[in-house]
Amino acid sequence: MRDVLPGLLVALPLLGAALVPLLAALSRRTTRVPALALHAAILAAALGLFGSVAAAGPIRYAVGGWPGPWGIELWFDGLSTLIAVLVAGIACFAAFAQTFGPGRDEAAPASTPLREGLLRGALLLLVGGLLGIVATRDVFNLFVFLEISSLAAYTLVASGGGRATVAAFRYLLAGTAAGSLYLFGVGFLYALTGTLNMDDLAARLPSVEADAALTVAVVLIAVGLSIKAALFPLHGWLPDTYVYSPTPTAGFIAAVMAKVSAYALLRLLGEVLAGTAAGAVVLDITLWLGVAGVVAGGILAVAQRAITRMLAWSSISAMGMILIGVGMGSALAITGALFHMAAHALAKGCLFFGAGGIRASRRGDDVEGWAGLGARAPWTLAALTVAALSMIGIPPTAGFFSKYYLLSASITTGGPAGIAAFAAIILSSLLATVYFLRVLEAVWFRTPGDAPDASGDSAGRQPVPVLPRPLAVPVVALAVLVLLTGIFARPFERHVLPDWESGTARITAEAP
Amino acid sequence: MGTAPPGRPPAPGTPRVRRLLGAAAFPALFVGLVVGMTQLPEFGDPASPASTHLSPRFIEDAAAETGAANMVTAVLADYRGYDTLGEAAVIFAAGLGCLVILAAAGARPDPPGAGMSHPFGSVVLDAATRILVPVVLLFAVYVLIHGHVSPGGGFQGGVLFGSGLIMMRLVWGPAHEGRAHQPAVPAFGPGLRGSLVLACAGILAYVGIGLAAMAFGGEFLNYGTLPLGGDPAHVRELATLGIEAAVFLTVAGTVAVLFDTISIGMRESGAPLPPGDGDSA
Amino acid sequence: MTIYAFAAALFTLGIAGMALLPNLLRKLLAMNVMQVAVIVFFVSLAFKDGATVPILGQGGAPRAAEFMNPLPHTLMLTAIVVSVSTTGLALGLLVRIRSRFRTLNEQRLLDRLR
Amino acid sequence: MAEGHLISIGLLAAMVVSAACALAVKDLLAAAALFGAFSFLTATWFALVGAVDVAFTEACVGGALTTILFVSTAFRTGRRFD
Repeated sequence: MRDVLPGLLVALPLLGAALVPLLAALSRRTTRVPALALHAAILAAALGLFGSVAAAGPIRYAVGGWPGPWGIELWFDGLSTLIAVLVAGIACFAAFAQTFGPGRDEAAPASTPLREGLLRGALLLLVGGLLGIVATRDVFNLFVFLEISSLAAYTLVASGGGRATVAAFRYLLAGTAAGSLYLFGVGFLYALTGTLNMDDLAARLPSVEADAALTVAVVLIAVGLSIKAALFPLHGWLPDTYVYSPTPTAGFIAAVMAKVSAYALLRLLGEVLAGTAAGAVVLDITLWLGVAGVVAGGILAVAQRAITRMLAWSSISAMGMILIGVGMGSALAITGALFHMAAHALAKGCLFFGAGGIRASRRGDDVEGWAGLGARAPWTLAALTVAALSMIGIPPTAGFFSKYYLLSASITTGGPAGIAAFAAIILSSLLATVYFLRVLEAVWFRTPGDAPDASGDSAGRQPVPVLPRPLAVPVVALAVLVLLTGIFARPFERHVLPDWESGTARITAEAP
Repeated sequence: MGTAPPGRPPAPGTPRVRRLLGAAAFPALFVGLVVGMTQLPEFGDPASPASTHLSPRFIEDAAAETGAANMVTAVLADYRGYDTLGEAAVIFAAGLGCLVILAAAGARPDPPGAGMSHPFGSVVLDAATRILVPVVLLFAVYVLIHGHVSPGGGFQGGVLFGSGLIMMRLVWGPAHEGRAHQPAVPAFGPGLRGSLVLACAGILAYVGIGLAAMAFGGEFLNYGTLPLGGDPAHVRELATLGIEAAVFLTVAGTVAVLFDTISIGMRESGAPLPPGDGDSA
Repeated sequence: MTIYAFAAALFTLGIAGMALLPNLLRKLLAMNVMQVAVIVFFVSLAFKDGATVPILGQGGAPRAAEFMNPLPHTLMLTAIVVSVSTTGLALGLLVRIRSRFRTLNEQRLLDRLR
Repeated sequence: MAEGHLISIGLLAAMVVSAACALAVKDLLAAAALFGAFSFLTATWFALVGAVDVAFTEACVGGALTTILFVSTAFRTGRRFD
């Protein structure tokens, strides 16, 4: 299996991305079953790789049979398989929501089997792009898959119609600028080393003497990927994109899209460019920007009235937290960053599926609209509460452990940076408490009396469910996963940590 | 939008501040880039890392290893065939996107005469197109097949083929309403659905070749393992032609989709656009 | 070096245009200029004095010094495709925005969304 | 080095100028046409430095396809906007 799964993992989504629209175009029938089957198969491949890597060590896979640095290599270790499982798993929920849910604003155009097939194809393409980024060991190939995922994401965002189109256009401008900056940086690296393979780069970079050129390269790459990862001053595209996307898209994009870019940043800055002087400086800057992002994102989240927009700003805060971990760079900090990626992806996916669904069932997007919902739909709201508690960082949810790791890492890092990181993480929890408790209080302790309630009880019509079932299933499942990830935090740590240590050790050993 | 989310409007820009910031940032970007560039190897230096590290193998061994005299084709389709699959997926994504955004909304086409959708109806143009289009289409196929030994390949051929389709649409109107406007000219070329099918088939063929290589025990896209007979370089040459053809299909289909949706397209209302601001001139 | 500086100039021109021009269609033109700049940069990395185009002619075994570096050329073929794809999708969005909001001016668009 | 590449530098300068003009000119249709010119200059430069494949592709894509798409969008959305 070890020699087949890597190929399948990257091939299946692209296969599906063409197959599903083809079926939709030819048969004019619904493509629900093949799309869901493909998502399940991709998740199975990702899980299989995860297990295989955990059992028998990392896998290097030469696509086309050409070994690196001549061909393109894929590289699977604890880190990449973890993110792959996360992407493939949440994609399954998004596909489920996309398939069965209404999940679309009324402004969006009417749905036809062909259009649904195209949207399913776009989701598969997005998954394929993200998995490609996660798997690749080649800096140019990373660019190609970055663009695949971006184009698919623009499509899915724009499918909401109306304001979503404008959000998608702004996202496209930011994303393309980011891609070009990154590619320019890759050009500098190629001019200096003559290679594109990450291992080869890491081995050849220490002997490069052109410091200024290397600095420019590192800065270009870091800025490009930071835009994609929504690092604080470069986050402009994020709020509108998350708020106006159709719900299945918003849930998926908010959960994993920026995180995969953060993963790429971690790979490049933390591993490949770590040996260079410029890389170290840029990592420091990343840390400080992360601190700024955590604080600014939290404060702006408190200032929002619309719940989805509040969640979007809280995502910016969370991305800052992840980049604090990346910036600190110690094994403990990386574990924290990864854990936060997982914890935040599960919790934020859950919250966006929930908030989008509640918005779509015409209860509005503000706290008043949510008043008293806890009594009407206890299970789904309990699930959303679990996710919110994880965002705040209450044990035993996953969010507690990620903050715990990051806090311990900031103590061991010490110095002004460590203190700032420590303070920012604590502050973010306080701010998250403020903005989530406001909602939770309304949900559980207020009556919907004065709230605009569109359920139509007074008119005697069928009450609209708080959350349609196609969205309730992902919400509850993700909340359960948030709890499970928190409870099984220790095995997780043991699985990922050794790989990272041996990885950095390998690279520092290869550097003379 | 019954559920228009309350809250602030999307990121109100303050143009003046942004302009001032920009005025400072962009010269800085330029200076930074140039300072970095002073330390790069000289333009044309044969001893630069880029020219000495990987490329000698691509230059000296490509013909023997892949059977392609055009080294760019060898690297594109074989050594870095996975990139090329990604490239095909990128343009396919653009086609999907335009279909989702503009066409598949169950909308009606523009009324005739809007935008560029109306045929020109000139006899000279009509006659010239009748001669030119077959030449362009034929040349596209030549570019595809000859890409092994000369510049060209699936992508360029596909764009040319797509351009031929665009030419017909420009002169005779779009495929799906060609007959109505110009009864004398048979509507030729795939409609939107047909173009989409072409594009999907291309991607499927590409991934299919890659998966077939896996079925015969190789890595994904390792054409060398395909049982096509002959020496490995020859097998790789044949498979390369296969994937170039796949790219050709994808690109030709997508180009037609892009042109149809963007220039002819469909609108939600089916009504012509009322003039907007500054539209008077 | 002089050659590279032109790539830097085009890149700056493009990215500044994307940020500062008010019209969305113009922003896309600028975006294309920016992408072409990167392509110019890569292609200039492939140039070797005294070498010829990377296509094998008749004659004996090729030597590395005789041909341009084919790798950047390959990469840039892909980059060109990426740029046309992005432009195509962006133009699709643009047509849609124009038909819905009746303007392509960024400021007026933002005012209308308010 | 620079002396040996005078044609190259001249072409690059023309590219920068045409790009700047394409971004500055009032009429969007003219901007799209100037962008076509920019693409063809670029393709010529690629051919000059030995990147024939890239030149071919840039001519097909930048000079033809992208320009057609821009022109038809300008047609559809109106030519004069600011």
